[in-house]
Amino acid sequence: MILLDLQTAQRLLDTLALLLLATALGSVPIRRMRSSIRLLAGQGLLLAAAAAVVALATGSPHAYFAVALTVAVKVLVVPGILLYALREVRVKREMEMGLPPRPAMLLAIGLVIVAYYVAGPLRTMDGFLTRNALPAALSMLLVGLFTMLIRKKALSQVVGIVAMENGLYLMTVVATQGLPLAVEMGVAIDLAVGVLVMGIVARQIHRTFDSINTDHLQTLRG
Amino acid sequence: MNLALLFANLGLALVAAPLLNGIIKSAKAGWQNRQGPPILQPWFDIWKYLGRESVVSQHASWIFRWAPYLYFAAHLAAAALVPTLAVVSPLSGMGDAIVLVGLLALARFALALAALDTASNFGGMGTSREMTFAALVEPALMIALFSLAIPAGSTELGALVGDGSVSIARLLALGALFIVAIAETGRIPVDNPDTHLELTMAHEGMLLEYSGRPLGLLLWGTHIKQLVILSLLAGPFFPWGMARELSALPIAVGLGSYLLKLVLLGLALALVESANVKLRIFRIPELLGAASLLGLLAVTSIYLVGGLG
Amino acid sequence: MPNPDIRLYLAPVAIYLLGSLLALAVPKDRGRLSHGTALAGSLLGTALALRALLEGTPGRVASFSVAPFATLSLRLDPLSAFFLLVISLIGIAASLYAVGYLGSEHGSLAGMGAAYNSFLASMVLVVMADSVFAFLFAWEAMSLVSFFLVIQHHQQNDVRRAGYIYLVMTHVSTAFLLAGFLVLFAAAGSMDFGDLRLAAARLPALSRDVVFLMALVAFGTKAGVIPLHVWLPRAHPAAPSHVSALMSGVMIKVAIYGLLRVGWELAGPGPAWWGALILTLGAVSAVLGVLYALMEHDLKRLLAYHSVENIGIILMGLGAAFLLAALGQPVAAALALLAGLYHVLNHAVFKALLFLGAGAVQQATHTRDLEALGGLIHRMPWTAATFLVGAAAISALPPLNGFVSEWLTFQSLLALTTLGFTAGIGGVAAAGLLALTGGLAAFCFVKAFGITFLGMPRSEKAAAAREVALSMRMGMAFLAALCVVLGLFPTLVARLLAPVTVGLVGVVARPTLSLAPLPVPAQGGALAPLALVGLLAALFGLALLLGRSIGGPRRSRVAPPWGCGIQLEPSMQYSAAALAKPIRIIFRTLLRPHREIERQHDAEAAYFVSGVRYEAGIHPVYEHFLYAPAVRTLLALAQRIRALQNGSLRSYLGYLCATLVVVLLLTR
Amino acid sequence: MDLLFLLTLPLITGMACRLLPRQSWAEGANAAGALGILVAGLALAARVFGGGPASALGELLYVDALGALLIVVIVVVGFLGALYSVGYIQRDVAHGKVPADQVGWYYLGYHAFLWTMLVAGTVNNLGLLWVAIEATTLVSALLVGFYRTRAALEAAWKYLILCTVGITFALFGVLLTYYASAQTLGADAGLTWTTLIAHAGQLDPGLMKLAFVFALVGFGTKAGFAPLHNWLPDAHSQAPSPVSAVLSGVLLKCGLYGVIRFYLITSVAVPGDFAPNLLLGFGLLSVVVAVPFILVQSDFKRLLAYHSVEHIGLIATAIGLGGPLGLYAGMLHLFNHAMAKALLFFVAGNLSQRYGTTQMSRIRNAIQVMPATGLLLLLGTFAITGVPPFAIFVTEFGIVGAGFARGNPAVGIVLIVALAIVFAGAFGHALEMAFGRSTSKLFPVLAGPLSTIALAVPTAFIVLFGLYVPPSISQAVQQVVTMLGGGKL
Repeated sequence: MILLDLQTAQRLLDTLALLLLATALGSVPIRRMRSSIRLLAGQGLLLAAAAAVVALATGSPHAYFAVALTVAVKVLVVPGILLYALREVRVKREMEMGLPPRPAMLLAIGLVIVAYYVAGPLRTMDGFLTRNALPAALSMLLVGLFTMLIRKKALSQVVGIVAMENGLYLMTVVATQGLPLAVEMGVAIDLAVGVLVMGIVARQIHRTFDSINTDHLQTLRG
Repeated sequence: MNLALLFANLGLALVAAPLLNGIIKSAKAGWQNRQGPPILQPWFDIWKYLGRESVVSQHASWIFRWAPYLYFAAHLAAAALVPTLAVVSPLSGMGDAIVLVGLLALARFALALAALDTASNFGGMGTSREMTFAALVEPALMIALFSLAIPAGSTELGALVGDGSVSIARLLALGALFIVAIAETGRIPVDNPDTHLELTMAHEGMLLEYSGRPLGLLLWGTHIKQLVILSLLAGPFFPWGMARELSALPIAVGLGSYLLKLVLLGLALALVESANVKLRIFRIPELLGAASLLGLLAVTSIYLVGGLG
Repeated sequence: MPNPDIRLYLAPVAIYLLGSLLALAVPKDRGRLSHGTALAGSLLGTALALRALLEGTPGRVASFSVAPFATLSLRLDPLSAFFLLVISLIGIAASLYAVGYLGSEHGSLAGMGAAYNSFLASMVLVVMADSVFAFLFAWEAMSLVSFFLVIQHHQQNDVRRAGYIYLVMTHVSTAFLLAGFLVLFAAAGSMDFGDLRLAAARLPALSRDVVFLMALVAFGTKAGVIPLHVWLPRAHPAAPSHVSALMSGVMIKVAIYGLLRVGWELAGPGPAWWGALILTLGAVSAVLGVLYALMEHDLKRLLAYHSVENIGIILMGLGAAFLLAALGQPVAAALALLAGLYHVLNHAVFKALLFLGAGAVQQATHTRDLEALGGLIHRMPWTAATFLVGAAAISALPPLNGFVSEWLTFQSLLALTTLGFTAGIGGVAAAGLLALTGGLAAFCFVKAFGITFLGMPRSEKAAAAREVALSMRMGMAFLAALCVVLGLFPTLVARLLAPVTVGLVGVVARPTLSLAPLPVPAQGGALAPLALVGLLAALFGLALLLGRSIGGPRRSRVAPPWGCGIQLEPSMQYSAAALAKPIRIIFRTLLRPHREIERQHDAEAAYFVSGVRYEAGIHPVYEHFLYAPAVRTLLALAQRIRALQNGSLRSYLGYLCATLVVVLLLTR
Repeated sequence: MDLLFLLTLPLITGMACRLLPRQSWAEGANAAGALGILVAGLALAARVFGGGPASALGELLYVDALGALLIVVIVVVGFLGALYSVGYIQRDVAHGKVPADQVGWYYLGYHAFLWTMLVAGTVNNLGLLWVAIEATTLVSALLVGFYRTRAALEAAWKYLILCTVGITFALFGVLLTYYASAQTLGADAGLTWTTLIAHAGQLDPGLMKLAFVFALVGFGTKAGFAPLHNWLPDAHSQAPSPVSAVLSGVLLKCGLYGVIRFYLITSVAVPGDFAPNLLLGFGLLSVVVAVPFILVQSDFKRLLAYHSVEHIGLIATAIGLGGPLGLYAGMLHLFNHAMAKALLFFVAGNLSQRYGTTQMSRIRNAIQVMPATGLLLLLGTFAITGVPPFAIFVTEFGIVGAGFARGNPAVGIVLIVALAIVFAGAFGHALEMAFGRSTSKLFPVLAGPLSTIALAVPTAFIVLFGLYVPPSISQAVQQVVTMLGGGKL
């Protein structure tokens, strides 16, 4: 049952991609951890919307399932866990920045330009991967990485990784409507184990160092 | 190789070398307004020493004992090499100018070791100075010899003898070889053959521990070396009168002219000795360097001016 | 070919390798077994080399594929055979000597025996290598095993340092060699020397120049050409003496082989400037090498610097050969090659002899410091006599072998003078420098022999010295005899070298060397050492006769030497430093000597000097101005780059981000 | 069948080691399991090299020559590491560095780590390849942090974050590839390697370029290409030595394996020198960047880690250069380096336990303190720096030669210079450690028979392959070369 014609879907997805791009950029100057986690949830919502557009346009049950999963994981579970962790470790709410907001923002915009420069000219117009979708996904990856490297707290780095994965997710949703089943399962397991392992190591670090400021992790040099 | 010439050379060296030294000494004395020793005095000395008892350092070894013989033999061999009466070397085919230099080095090496053998510190001092001068003389000597060898294309001693024509190159080479001759014969301004003062002596320092027969042989050998060096000047630069064929008359003329040239060169040496003072030891390298430079200039002028006769 | 079984030519290498295994398998062996095996290998190698040179060489001996692109090919041509001869001859003496010498070494000799045998094997393999891979393989193996021999006494800091500098310099030089080889390989598409030779002929001149320069740096380093020599005076003395003999006598000659093989046979002989460059380097190395030797008071370091000098002399001959070949004078080039290669053999013989002698002195006195030696001729007559032969030979005194090769070198330089002004002046200047070198070398060995063996012993240790073991004396006597034989029978060596010069320039060198005086005066200067010795002996007899007939029977008595009236003490003797002092002053601009005198005054009466500390030496110019700045710069740069790994995860993420961005931008 | 056996055995072994109640039983299970894995892996490789690619579970698992080469490296180094672990962990327990109850976990982690790598080498799907490689990070991070010291945890954290971020980019590359294949081949083609390589020519070059860049940076982080290598010295130096050996000898090659898979598709899909030049660039940069860190270094295991960067760079350079010579030398180098590095890390393990430190300034006179280890230290150093008669000399010679042979002498010269300086650095450190006088306090260390095997086998390989590469091995390498597009040598 197709409820949306392709052209409308494309226009909607294009808009959503731009909005996602805006949230990614918006996360750069944010100083409060809580706000940046909320922004992540907002990104999740936009991703869910994108998934919904795809679902309406294709009508496949798989796609509807994806919408539900997105809402659950990207909007509720992951931000929830992060907020929980934020309370648990009782760190200062303010994030220490390695770079003042203004130049950081300029650099982030530079990264977006790079993304457009590289991915813009590719022939991707057929299907749901609209003109802005691929560059937006790429930008989200790069900007996510960028937020990791300007922030000092271990938790904010995890936030960055999640932001990067949101970029990947956008790509998955609009370009390929998901991965082959085996791969999708593998990726999911990896993600789960990854979170687990990071949690284990972070806990041990917290126990040993009494801090998760990564600037304390600088004894191994040269 | 020519046996007759060889024996002539050997005989001349044995007999005339001490005489030549006597002449030089007399001439020096004359120029200094002294009445010098008789011309035969070197001969008398050698004769006397050969019969005297020899005193040997208690630290010395067989090197001390045999070095004088080798010194004497090597110089005598060198004397056999140089062309004297005729324009060929008596030992042509057996050795050349480089061999001549080698023989002189061999003799010096033997004497230097003998001087160290006694444990006397005068020996060490003499060795140190003599070997230093020798090292600086050798390039000058070799370059000068090369400048003579280039036109002939050969280091054969007979080939170095020119036809007596005068050229820039020859004059420069003569200058170089003359300085070498002064140094090699141990004369002022390089060394002083008459002194036994530790501040000044080089060659004599090495002889200091010798007495008796070995000393006699060493003196004799030194005289022969002087003769060899002067013959090396006489032949290539003043070839007039040298026999170009081996028959009686030219040889006789050669003998006469050879003896005359020796006396004249000896007088020149004496003149230089009388007119100069001994150089400070560390000025000597400059003099010897000048000799090398003269030799190189001689070579240059061969190529630029167009050769010597 | 007259050799039905070419595999026989592999036998020396096989025997050496067997010796290595034996040494490891029988760790209790005190060197007899392993060095006995090495002796057998060397004897066989000598026989095979002589046979190959006299009866014709077998060509390709073996080929073994390590990997599809890496083939170990071996070949014996006249040039290889000649160097095989050099290696094997010295191998005989060093192995013989080692049997007695190693008796005093502490600890297990298994490693030493294995390394020693492998060292000989690797050198043989280098000269037989016929492919790039084989050459580099053997070349590096040679450096590696000799390194292990050098650091035998590794507890001493300076030994380790010597080993480090040695191996690093030779490895870096191998890198140059590798580059040179690969330039040829790129053109040939094959690693076989035969193919490289063909390809080199088609290469543009610039490429061949590159190959030549790379080879020159590489082999120059190994040979110890100034200023690439700094490892040599450290490493050679650090090794046990029979190894020093091999390193100084043979290994650096293997570099000369390499220069001829690569610079001449594969890529050359090249334009005239190659020869001029070699000649210049040779002259510089010869003069500076002997000057530094004169400044040394460590017997083995002194000998090591003489290796630098003699490599210089060899290179003067070879440089003249390159030059003459480039200027179209094959006959004269053959003569110059003969001169250089003859000196290769000669230097191998007398330098090995001298190092063995130094080892004997060290074993007997436990010191190498000249200032602590003296008077050994009375206690070690055999060592003294053989050392004297070596000293006279290296000082180029007739009628020993050093004189013959220097004579040939002078003749080659004279041949240059027929080729116009530049070559002529260069030749004469080189001859002058060669003469200077000869004079200084004679001085240096008067010092080395005189201070070590003559006079009074300058220390207790020297006074208590005893003559060394029989096998050591045999090793030295063998080499001393060779010095004489090679000096008296030059025609023999010329005959052995005839196929070598034919292989490289196509003609046989015909210097007027003879055993008997020639009936006709020769055109280019002639040398008949045997006749000359006859004459010298006759005149020596004449001197005896004259003395006796004029003076009667010999009379002598023994007395203390004249000491100006005071009792002579050993410390009053002229010291090695004092002996060489005039040279230090005359050449001070080159040598940059320094001196420090510190007087301690008596506490109560300041007039009295209670002690004097005197320190003198020469500034290590190359280390100071060439190597130290280079190393400093490199290390400073490294430190700066190391700051990149600053421990900050955010920096690392930044690198990741930047890398990605850069690569992405490159993608478009 | 052997393929499935190979993939289940590590899991069984690991679980057995964890569950068996006694330490000695766990050690026995570990050794026996490792031997089984070795035999199964070699048998599989022999089958592949003898009779062409093997597959199982439909087309899910697929092993071709390249995969077989990786499997050989995994099982050989894995086996040696397992043997070496026994004595090593016993001594760690004896010295109080590791609580006795953690030993089972160690072996479980070790075999799980092997398993993830074996999976990476056998899957026929680029997506699953990604999953497996990401899994190697997760498992090995725990092993890196095994000692729970500050430094170990720091290393583990950096390793985890850097590799996760890197691998995220690789996933983006996988997605792009998937999109490209879906566009032209239809959604069914998916990410199956055999399909992709067969139709690589039809894929959109622009997309594949981008995909390759992301895969290269992503898997390259894992492979340790400079300047993405920063996690590597930390992780290698802090992990237990047998794990370091596997990290360096094998894990990096798994990352490289990922790169090569994408490289093969891309070099077909994108005409021209795009992909080779990128690999060449990263390879050269890695070699060059490693140099100063080797030249000036204080920690032995970090030194070895930078050697890994250098050698991965060499292999990448070889592949980038291409041609039969470069590829042959590069692929053989992959194995040679694994052997030499395993040997050196085991040596480092012996030294660090004897001297109680990995600081090189405190390790002296090893040649007399522990003669065999000291000798192997020198031997390994000469081997890793490419001195004959050791194996790496042969392959480095080939790689540098390939630079000249492929008309790229500048590459060859850069390599020659870098390798020469590397030698000066590495040899200097080894010389000081092996000789001199020792003043440090020494800990008692007893070498067991298993450690002896672990040290002897790689030594034998690096000596043997330096003197003679048997034709069967040569032929196997040649098959890989053919797969990578190089002709017959």
